[in-house]
Amino acid sequence: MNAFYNRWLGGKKGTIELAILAAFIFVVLPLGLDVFRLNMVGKYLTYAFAAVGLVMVWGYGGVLSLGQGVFFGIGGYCMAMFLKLEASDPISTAHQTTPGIPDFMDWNQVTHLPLFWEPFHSLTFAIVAALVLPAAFAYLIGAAMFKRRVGGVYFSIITQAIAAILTILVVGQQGMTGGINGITDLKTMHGWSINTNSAKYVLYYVNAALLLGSIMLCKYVLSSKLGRLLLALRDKEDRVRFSGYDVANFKIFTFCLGAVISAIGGAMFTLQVGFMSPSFIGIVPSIEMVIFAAIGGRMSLVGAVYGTLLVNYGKSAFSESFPSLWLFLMGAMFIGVVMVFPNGLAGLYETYLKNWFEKLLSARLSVRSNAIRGGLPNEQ
Amino acid sequence: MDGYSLSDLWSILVMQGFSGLSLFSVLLLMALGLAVIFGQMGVINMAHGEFMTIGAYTIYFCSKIVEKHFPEIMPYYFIIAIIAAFAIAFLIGYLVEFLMIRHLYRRPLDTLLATWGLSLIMQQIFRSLFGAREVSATLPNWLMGSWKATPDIDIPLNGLFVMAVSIVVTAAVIGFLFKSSWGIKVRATTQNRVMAGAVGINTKKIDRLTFATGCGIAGIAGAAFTTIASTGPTSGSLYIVDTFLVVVFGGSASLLGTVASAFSIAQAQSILTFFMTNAMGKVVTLLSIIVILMMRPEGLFSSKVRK
Amino acid sequence: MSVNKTSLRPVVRKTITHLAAGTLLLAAASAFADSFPTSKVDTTGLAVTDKEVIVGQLHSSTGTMAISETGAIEAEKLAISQINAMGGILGRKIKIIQEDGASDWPTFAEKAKKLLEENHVAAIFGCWTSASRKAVLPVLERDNGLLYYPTFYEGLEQSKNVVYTGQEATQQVFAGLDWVAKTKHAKTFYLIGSDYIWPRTTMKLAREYITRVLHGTVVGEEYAALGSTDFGSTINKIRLKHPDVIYAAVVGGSNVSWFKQLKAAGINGQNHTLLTLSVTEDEAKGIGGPNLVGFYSAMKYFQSLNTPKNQEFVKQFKAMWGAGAPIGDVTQAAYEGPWIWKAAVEKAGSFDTDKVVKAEESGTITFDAPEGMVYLEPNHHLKTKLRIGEWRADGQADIVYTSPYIMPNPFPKGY
Amino acid sequence: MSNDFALAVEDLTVSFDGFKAVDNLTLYVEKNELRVIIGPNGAGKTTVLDLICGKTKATGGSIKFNGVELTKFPEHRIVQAGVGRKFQTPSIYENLSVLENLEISYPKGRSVFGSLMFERTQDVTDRIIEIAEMIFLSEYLEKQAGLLSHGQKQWLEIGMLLIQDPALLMLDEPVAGMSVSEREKTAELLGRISNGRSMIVIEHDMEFVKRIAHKVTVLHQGKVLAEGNMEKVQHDPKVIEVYLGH
Repeated sequence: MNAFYNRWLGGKKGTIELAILAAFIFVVLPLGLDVFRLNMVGKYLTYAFAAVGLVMVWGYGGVLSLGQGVFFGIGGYCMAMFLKLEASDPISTAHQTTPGIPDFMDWNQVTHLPLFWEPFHSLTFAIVAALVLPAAFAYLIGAAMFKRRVGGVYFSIITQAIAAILTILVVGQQGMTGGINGITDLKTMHGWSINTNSAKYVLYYVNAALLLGSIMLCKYVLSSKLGRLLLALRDKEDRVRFSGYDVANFKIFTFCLGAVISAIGGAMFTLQVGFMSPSFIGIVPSIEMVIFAAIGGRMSLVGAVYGTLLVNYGKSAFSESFPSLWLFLMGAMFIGVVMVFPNGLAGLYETYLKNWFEKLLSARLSVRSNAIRGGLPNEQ
Repeated sequence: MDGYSLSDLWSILVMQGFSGLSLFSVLLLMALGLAVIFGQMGVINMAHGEFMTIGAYTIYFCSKIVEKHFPEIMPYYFIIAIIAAFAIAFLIGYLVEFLMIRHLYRRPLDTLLATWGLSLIMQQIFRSLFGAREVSATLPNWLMGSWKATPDIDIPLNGLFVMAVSIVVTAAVIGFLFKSSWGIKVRATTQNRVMAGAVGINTKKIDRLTFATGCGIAGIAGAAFTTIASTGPTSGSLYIVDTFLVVVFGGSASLLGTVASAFSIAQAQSILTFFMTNAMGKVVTLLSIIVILMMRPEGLFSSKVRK
Repeated sequence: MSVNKTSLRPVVRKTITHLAAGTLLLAAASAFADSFPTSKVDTTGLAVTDKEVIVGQLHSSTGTMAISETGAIEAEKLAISQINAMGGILGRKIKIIQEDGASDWPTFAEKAKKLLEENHVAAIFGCWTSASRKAVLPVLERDNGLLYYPTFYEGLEQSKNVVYTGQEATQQVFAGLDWVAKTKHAKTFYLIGSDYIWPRTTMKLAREYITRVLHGTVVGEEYAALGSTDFGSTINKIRLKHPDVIYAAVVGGSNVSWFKQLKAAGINGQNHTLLTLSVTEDEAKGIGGPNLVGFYSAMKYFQSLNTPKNQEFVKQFKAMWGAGAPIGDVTQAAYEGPWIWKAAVEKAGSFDTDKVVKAEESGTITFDAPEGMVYLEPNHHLKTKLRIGEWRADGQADIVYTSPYIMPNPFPKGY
Repeated sequence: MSNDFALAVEDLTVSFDGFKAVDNLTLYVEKNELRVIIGPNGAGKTTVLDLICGKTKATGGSIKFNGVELTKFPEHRIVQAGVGRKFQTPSIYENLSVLENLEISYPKGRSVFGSLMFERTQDVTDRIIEIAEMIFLSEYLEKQAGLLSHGQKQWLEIGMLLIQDPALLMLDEPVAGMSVSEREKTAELLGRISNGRSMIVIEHDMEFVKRIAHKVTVLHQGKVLAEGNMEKVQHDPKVIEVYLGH
């Protein structure tokens, strides 16, 4: 129990952080928003997966991936392929030249379901693929780059180029991928309609629970020796290497972990929004995910969630009333987080609110002794 | 390829060769400014494309003024406008270095993010100033059309022009970097900032000039591009990935590498798109670059240095 | 479109205090509204009051598509302001809530959902790309909303919740090919398009039609990545094949590069026949008139159309949006949206979606548009003519051919 | 024959763009020997350590450690084979505590999943405390390493190597920047830890060298100029010339 408290929740500080976040997304938001707005928040929370992944990869792993959208996209496409096949049963596609295949294939003169689509008839396979494919792809990229000590800006540029290539590929192979339109018109999952209001609530809560679970998983990883090794790596990579560690493996692991977490977000995105398109794979969404993490604080897992919500709320609010101002603001955020407040919301909290907040807490929680001290110091 | 006469094939070969060369000059021109900034200063300028757009809009703006007020200089204005494109991009680059970049040296990832933000802001400024629609500058007649080398071979004049511009600019950059005192100072600063400062080089000034020059070259590139492509608020962002790949593929610190990499990428892409579909040609080219970069992360040209 | 006779009858009861001349029309309108009480014209909780009906406008005003969608936004606003000036619909003024799809498909879906579920708009005028329409479609069908979609598109779709005021592919393709085969004696065709669903579908139709009906040959078919600006290799392939006709559907920024590079390669209206499906006056402005001279576009509408109705429309459009604004095919089709909706609502005597749809499917809705009379067919598409325009250096086209009316056929058999 | 030595370096060469930083170097270190390498700046001393620990890849030659060829190994394998190396400037994790610095260096849980599962058991804690005492830092276990004095940082780095119990320990200028009393303690420390393992130390301070060295190798321009005990080397005319020449 103690180990769970210290490692999965992150001790007292971490538990409070998580509890507040959980209260916010499990109670406050569903109570305060109608189902339409809640579904929107649910969509934003799927981006938060990518931001959490980036906190691990960029904040702790020290490598900036500008291709996070690739993994988000793979996760989303795996789910979309399953849902599309279910939506393309021979009866509802009877008017097509080839009934029983997805509509976009029919439009593109494809007459057989491509082989790699076949296994996606199974939900289990789709879910496994949504997790394993991004991990495998991340492993491939990571192994190729980190084993050769490619890091820093080279890594960023190459991951960005990969995002660009994949977009061109998906758009170009539209008979198999749906092209620029993406895979649309998804309806049911094993006969359960994903579009009803009750489904929206269910999916929202599943999504929120998965998000919290992912954050806890990251906390567990960070509280282990591996977490301290990541910090050590950012400080003195050579020392770690000459202490007998295969440094590349740790970076690959972190990169894969970030990829898998992003992919969960992508799969949940497809379920909640009802379609998937290449516009989430490309350069722009990938770099926007970076700004979510940066605004939250690049070293703060819960911050990433708040950052994502804040930026997206701003985007939605501004694009309704001042669409032209939004790009200025977005640009200013990028410049601001590197020049003015490099630690994002988490940094602002640490500097301005923390003392006040802790006083408040210690008054409330003074009954509980802080006897837990003496375990692992969890300050980061 | 049966069914075609030998002369047909010959003229296609010539024109295909030319279109590869012309793509080469396009890539080179785009990458040159970036190579100066990234190679010499280690700064990642994601707003590079937007500096190109500045150049393109300058041409558009000049062409409108000339068309309206001085139609008699229409045939010559383009040359002046290119110089104006350089000057404006240079000035804005100078300003950007002063306000932003100089605070971010040694933090390349942060520069990357900040300049991305800058590019968003610049795009919106373009949109507010020139509208969301794409525009086209009115070009002098001598730039349009083609030169009929033989009855079967048409060589595009704008391609020749872009090629000429990129040769001139490349020569100028290499000349400045290796022959002028500014170039020596730039290279000294690149190699050892502290030492350069100690021997009395004003490294801050050198940085600012280098950055501004890189931006200015981007401006020229953008200007030259108006002869082959359109100008819109976001046209610059189309080029950014290609441009970075050219520079990284060439080995970031080597201008010669940039030239070689632009040449090989252009030829590969040009040939592949002739035999495959356009999209697949591009994918295969980019993918080969990535694979080669993974095997040889330091790029085509780079030297082993004792650390 | 005439104002109802009853509206001219002086009405006193409600408007006794409003004596200014300008309010007369309003007074008349509210009288009109009296005969259509809100409880009757809106039984599904739409945003309809006694004085007002709210509609949504959903286009991209930012992002890459803003370039194309601006004209549609402007035309819809013009139509709505004209309808309002005439007294509105069923005596109610139209109020617009404009949302920005930001060139991003999920944003379109999200905003459509917002318009329908939060604002309860009676109709949406919007979308431009097929991708955005595909994203919005499930939302429309679930919430039973109405969309008026202005772009010429690939067809293969017919939703009861959408009225397609642009042409579907068969309307744009077949008559144009007939014309070029006949007047230019064309036998060989080179097809080139941007790589996405619309050009692909269009070219599929074209290929079938060329080989089966025209007994011609397709000597090349090629798709360029969206946004690509290098056409050198493509142009060389075209030269090698010597086609009688270059048949093009390249879009966006690529379009500009495509035409500039054609011109630079010495391919122009004098020595080649090029028929494009993707150049309207909007694109012509970006491409530059001199680069287009002598090439042909197949569209249902050109700004230069010489009819009093169109000249009046052009005048009004320029008065509202400035003399520089070009009017392309999609802009005109977008202008038709609010008018078709008005006609359908008035026929139904209700704003209820189901009743409006029923009216639309009755086959009796028509509109005397700038392009000429258009007929809304039960399959939600318009029966229109096709025109071939030959481009001039000033960015306008001379109409060289007008087809008879063409029935919309979104699901062509055998293609 | 090289099997008798702990470390056998033979014909080792590395060149950077034609410049031979280490040129056909041959060097043998016996078990339990403490070898000191001296030489003027640029002689290639640090490069030799870099080559042995794998930081720099050799152009030619062989490095055998207890009979195992190291030149083809990646760095972490060389460490795992029992070679520890301290860098010239203290290389510790400034943001972590002394305890965490030592813990990270503890030779368990070196794989990704091993490190995820790693628990701080009693054995680990005992070992950390033992080492901390040895390097005079037992009172500073909770202190952030970045706040230690320069000398303490040097000790910490040595401690981080000791906790791995390497069979060959290589130290690059271990007393640089230390006060006189710290040097004393360090010399004593080195004496203690050289028991049961081979050591290579690079040092400039001749007094210190005299105190600790079993055998001295003088490098010059990437080659061995002289080798032997301190007495012999100090009187070698070639060595005198090289040192005076600089």
